[in-house]
Amino acid sequence: MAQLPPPLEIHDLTVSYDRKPVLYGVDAVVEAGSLVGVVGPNGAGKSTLIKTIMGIVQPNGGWVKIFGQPYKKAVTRVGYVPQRESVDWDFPVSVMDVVLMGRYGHAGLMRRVSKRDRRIASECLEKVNMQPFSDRQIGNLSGGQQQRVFLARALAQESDLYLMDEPFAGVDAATETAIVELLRDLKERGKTLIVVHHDLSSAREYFDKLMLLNMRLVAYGEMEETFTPDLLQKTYGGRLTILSDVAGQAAGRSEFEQEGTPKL
Amino acid sequence: MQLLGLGSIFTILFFAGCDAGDSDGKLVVVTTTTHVTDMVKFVAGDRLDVIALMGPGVDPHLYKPSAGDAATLAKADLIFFSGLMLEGRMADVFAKVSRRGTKAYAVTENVSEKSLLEPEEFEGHWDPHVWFDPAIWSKCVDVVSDALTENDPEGKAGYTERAEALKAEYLAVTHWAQARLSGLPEGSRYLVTSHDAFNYFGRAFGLEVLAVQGISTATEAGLADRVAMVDFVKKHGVKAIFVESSVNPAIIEGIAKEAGVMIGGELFSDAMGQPGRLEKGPDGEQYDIGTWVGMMKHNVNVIVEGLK
Amino acid sequence: MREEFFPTFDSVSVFVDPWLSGFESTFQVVLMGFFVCLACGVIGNFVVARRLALVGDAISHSLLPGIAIAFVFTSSRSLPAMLIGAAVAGVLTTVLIELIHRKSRVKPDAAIGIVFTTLFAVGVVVISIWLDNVHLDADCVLYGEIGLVPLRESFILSGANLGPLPIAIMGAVALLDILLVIVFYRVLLVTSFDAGLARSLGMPVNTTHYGLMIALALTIVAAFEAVGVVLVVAMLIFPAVTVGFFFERLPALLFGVAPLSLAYSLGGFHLARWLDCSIAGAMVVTAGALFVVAWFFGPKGGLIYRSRALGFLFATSKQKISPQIVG
Amino acid sequence: MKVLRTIPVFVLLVFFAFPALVHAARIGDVTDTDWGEQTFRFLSLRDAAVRNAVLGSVFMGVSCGLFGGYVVARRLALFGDTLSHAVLPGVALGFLWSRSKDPVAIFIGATLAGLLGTVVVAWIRKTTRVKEDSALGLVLSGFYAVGICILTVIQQMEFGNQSGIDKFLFGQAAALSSEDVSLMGVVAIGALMMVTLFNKELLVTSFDEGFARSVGVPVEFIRYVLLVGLTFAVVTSLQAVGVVLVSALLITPAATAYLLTDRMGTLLLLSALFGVAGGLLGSYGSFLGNNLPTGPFVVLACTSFFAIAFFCGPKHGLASKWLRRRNRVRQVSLENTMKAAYQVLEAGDFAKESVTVGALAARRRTSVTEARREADDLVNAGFASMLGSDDAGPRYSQDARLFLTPAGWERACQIVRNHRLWELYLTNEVRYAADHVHEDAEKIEHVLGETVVRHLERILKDPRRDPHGKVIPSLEDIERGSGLSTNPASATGYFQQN
Repeated sequence: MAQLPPPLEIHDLTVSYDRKPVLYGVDAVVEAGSLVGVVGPNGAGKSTLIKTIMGIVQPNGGWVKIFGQPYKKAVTRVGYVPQRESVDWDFPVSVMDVVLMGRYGHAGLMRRVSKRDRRIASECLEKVNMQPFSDRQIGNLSGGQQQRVFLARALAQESDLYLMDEPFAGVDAATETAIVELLRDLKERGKTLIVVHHDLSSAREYFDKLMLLNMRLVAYGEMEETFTPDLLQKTYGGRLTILSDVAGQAAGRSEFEQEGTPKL
Repeated sequence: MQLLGLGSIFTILFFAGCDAGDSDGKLVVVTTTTHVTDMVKFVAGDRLDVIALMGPGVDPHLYKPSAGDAATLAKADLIFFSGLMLEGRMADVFAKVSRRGTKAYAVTENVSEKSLLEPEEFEGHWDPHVWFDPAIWSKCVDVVSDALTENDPEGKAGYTERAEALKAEYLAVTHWAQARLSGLPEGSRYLVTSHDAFNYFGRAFGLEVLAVQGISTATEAGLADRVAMVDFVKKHGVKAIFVESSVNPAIIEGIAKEAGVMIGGELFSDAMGQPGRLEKGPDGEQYDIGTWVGMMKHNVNVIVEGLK
Repeated sequence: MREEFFPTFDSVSVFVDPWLSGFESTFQVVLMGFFVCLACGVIGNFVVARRLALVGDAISHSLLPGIAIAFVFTSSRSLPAMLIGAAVAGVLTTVLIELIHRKSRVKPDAAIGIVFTTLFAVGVVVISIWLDNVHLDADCVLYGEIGLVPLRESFILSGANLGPLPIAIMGAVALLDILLVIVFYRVLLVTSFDAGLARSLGMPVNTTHYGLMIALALTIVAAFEAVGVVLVVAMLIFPAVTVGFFFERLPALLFGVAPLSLAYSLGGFHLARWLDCSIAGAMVVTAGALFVVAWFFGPKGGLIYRSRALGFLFATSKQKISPQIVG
Repeated sequence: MKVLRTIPVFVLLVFFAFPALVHAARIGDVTDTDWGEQTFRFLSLRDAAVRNAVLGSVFMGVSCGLFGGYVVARRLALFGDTLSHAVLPGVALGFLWSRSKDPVAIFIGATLAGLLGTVVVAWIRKTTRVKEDSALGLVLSGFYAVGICILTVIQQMEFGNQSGIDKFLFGQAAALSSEDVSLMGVVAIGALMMVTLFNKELLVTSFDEGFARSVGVPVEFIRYVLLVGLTFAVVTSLQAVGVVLVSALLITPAATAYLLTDRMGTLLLLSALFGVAGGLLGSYGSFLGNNLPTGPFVVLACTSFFAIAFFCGPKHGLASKWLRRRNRVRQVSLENTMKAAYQVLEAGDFAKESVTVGALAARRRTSVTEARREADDLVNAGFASMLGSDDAGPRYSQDARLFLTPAGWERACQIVRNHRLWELYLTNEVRYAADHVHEDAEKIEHVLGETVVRHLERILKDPRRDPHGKVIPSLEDIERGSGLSTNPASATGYFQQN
């Protein structure tokens, strides 16, 4: 019996901006139903990895396959949560409009949004507790609420593979908990999630698997195998002096995000 | 070299006072508009080289000097320009020209203010389109010949002679034009154009001039003006209206269509045609539309043919 | 009369003759070009950073009511009156733009559009109603021409002729802009790139904004008077953008403007000599050519450096991730 | 308030425009017009010029309004202005090619140059980090300079008829011909089709390009559909109505709509509406008198809509914002006075039912005059009644007695309750020191909603006392006041705590 192709397969992926390599020879296969955290120092290529998977950035070498197909063919099976700063929040759209955008991949081009699409969108808003805000202009929301809207949009895509770029950045504690619950829930339903995360200390609680990235793929695997002082040291290089502490206990704040090369 | 030890920037600035100048000693004469060029070239004859900045068909409002023009101006000995702000900022610069060895003359500088048209509200801002009035334009010839004589006394006889000849020719054209235009019936002496360049022409030859827009190129026509013009044309039975070479003809075309009259043809307003190109008038006479005489004949013929 | 569009290229007549047989005027034109590029370029860095790149073009339209109203008051087309009118209208334009985009959600570019179209319309209406018999528009009463600079009135200081006055004025304007930038460097830097931070540091954000806009308006109007529109509008944008392909930090950007200005001025002059066309136009064309060179070969974000493969044709705007200027 | 100047200027113009000034030969100077007659004539659509202007306004309003919505939202507002300069080399080359002012050659040249400019803008945006406005500026000035260079070359060549070519392409609103109008109609229909066909795609690409790509929207294709459509719309409008009017119609109606709505659909609709209305109003205005240029009048009509929205828009208008802020300030001040009254009563163990203005002033730490003013405000708002002198001077006010009405009592209890609940929440749950919580509670007491208060009660398990040991007024306390007569002279001591 032919095995189902994995949700995400990356082979020898190399990307560079301005002749500076950002990702180099990344190889990975993500199995269905994984909840993967992508961590690494600033400028390690985390966002670039997501963008390359989605074909927004063209790789210089290597390839990406999604459910055994190139991205263009698997578009409807991928949900995307971009970084919050990537859009103009003054844009004249309501919360509902944004969530409905998640249905566009299904509605097909040139077709109108159906009643069913609306119902699904409003259910997704319900799931992130944003139903009461559905008529608000998106600029009138707090950072956490904006992030929830993006999540609801991704939910509305009803995808099998979710790519999330820093969904926890700049959100309040309540939203953070809500997002984690949502991630778990999606995983339970057999979805695959790849989440770029900047806070090493919470990564251990939130994810099952970890992808340690610093231009090259340092390690990828189950949390116990990857969340080791050794590998973290390798990922973050010499920048982290109190590394063993961080690895030892998942709590506490890490300050290394302040350091590092300017973000690309 | 007239340098004193001032700031270093200024030192370099004026390091050069010593242009080589023209070796053959001939005066370099530069002219601006086509009308002035035509006049100066005729008066100067073969004695001097006259370099024109604006070629045929170049609108003085919109002219921009090229690098070559700038170089020409830099070595000019005499500059003749039209004046009365026709050349805009450039006239302003010429009027104040202060470089050693360059003299600038506005050909209209001796025209008496009384003979000039000026708006009632604003004194001293005369209508610059004086070349359409042969009487005024003849006076400008004297400015040219006097200026040339002053700078090249040896050529005096020739300049005076050619200036007189030119004035005679202007007079002849004036008589011819008056005769042509007097053939028009009294009730149809209306010259309708897009912008207000023909006031002197109207005054000199007894035509009522009406334009949709004012003199300034910054104005725009209004809807009411357009409709009023259509009414006017219909009411007075104007047979033809005219477009100008330097203005977008759309509005005149629209008015002609609505009023059911024809477009009489294109008139030369701020620039003349290409020198050497001959045109045949209805009476079989040939004239060069690159000269003032030819330009006047062209305009008069177009107007008379349209309105009669 | 000219027949061919591209004259034959003769390096002696293009490069050598202007300096041998007309050194003074050549030098003055090139120097004027340099000063204008420098003044506009220095201030243009901030204009580009604040997304107001088209403010120069906006002012070129919106000063019409200024000169019209100045004429109504003075009944004169003399340069000082026109300059004052234009300067007032220029400052009004920039202040209105700031006001609209700060007091409402309208973005700066739309604010520019609203302000300049409105002011221009006011100007046309004023002229159409009251001044239609006077030949009055910015082209004929205000805009200068770089080729005529050597003929302009002299600047005479204690008896010594120091060359054309406009050069001295433009030099002073350039110097003043540079001084302003040096003195207020920190404030300008922080307010341009992070107004929130500036406020928290207790910097006078509003004053700086309006001050910069006023300096901008005055520089632009002075430059219009000296060399006309084409060069000024372009020089507010080209140096800043071109330098951005080589440097990413503000001081470097500011220093990069000087050599570029020299290149534009010299290159443009000789290009104009060859093609025998407008000098200001040729300077901008030179700037355009240098921009294209930087676009391809610039070490910071140039196409060649961007990717070894020809991936750039498929890449997207999402790639330009790093901020224009890392403060 | 220099922004105000645009409006008076407009108003002034409208007022002073009509007494036509006299000089010679302009048609407007030799004809008389009359308001009423002209209005009738405009409405009768008797003149072809008026018909063209009306139809043209409708078509241009629709197409520029629709395109404008996206253009403004995408920060491409100056696209129209850019194209109007960028077409110059095309115009010059069209002239060179045809060797005459052939409208067709010049139009083709202009369109090609416009398209090239558009492509260069898109390219710069795609391959560099140069911002939209700078990209537009580069194309505007670069192309324009090329055009100027070609023109200076042309002016030396032997054509004899090149005068005015740089203005030749640009029409004016009053010169609209029926051909122009039909062309505009085609463009308007095209714009309508584009918006209905690609509604979703345009919305999602404009808002979030990365996401659009991720759901498989052909982002590049949509971008070019928009830009090419826009180019065509701008170039056709340019030759019909001129530079400035095109720029204004593209920006101002859309920006006006942007101030009034938060939804793209409504924005497009409003924008088209404002465009049409501005066109009609401007044409009508310029028809009323002589020498009133049509295009600029349309621009000014659009701007006056914008100014109205800018100042009086219900949501984002300056005046509305100011009013809202003032109401807020007033409400907070009323609430603070009521709270002070409550606290005075509380300090007297609720033995009395009235508060003297003097006591209020002491509590609020203000002058008696100020306290009297605040008390009067309360009375005017119906939250209290006053017994005592009508003379507002401090000497008389000192002893004037203030009675809270049931509504005032209820509100006072609520405010105090909010304040104390919040203090308790901060100390018990967030673990602030008890002496640090007052400031915070001072602000939040005015904005805590019903649901939050219920939530706090649940978390804090219906507390009775705040961290400072004071009683938190309960629902019963509030009800205690509701059955009262408002007669200040009646019983005593009914607020007494048991």
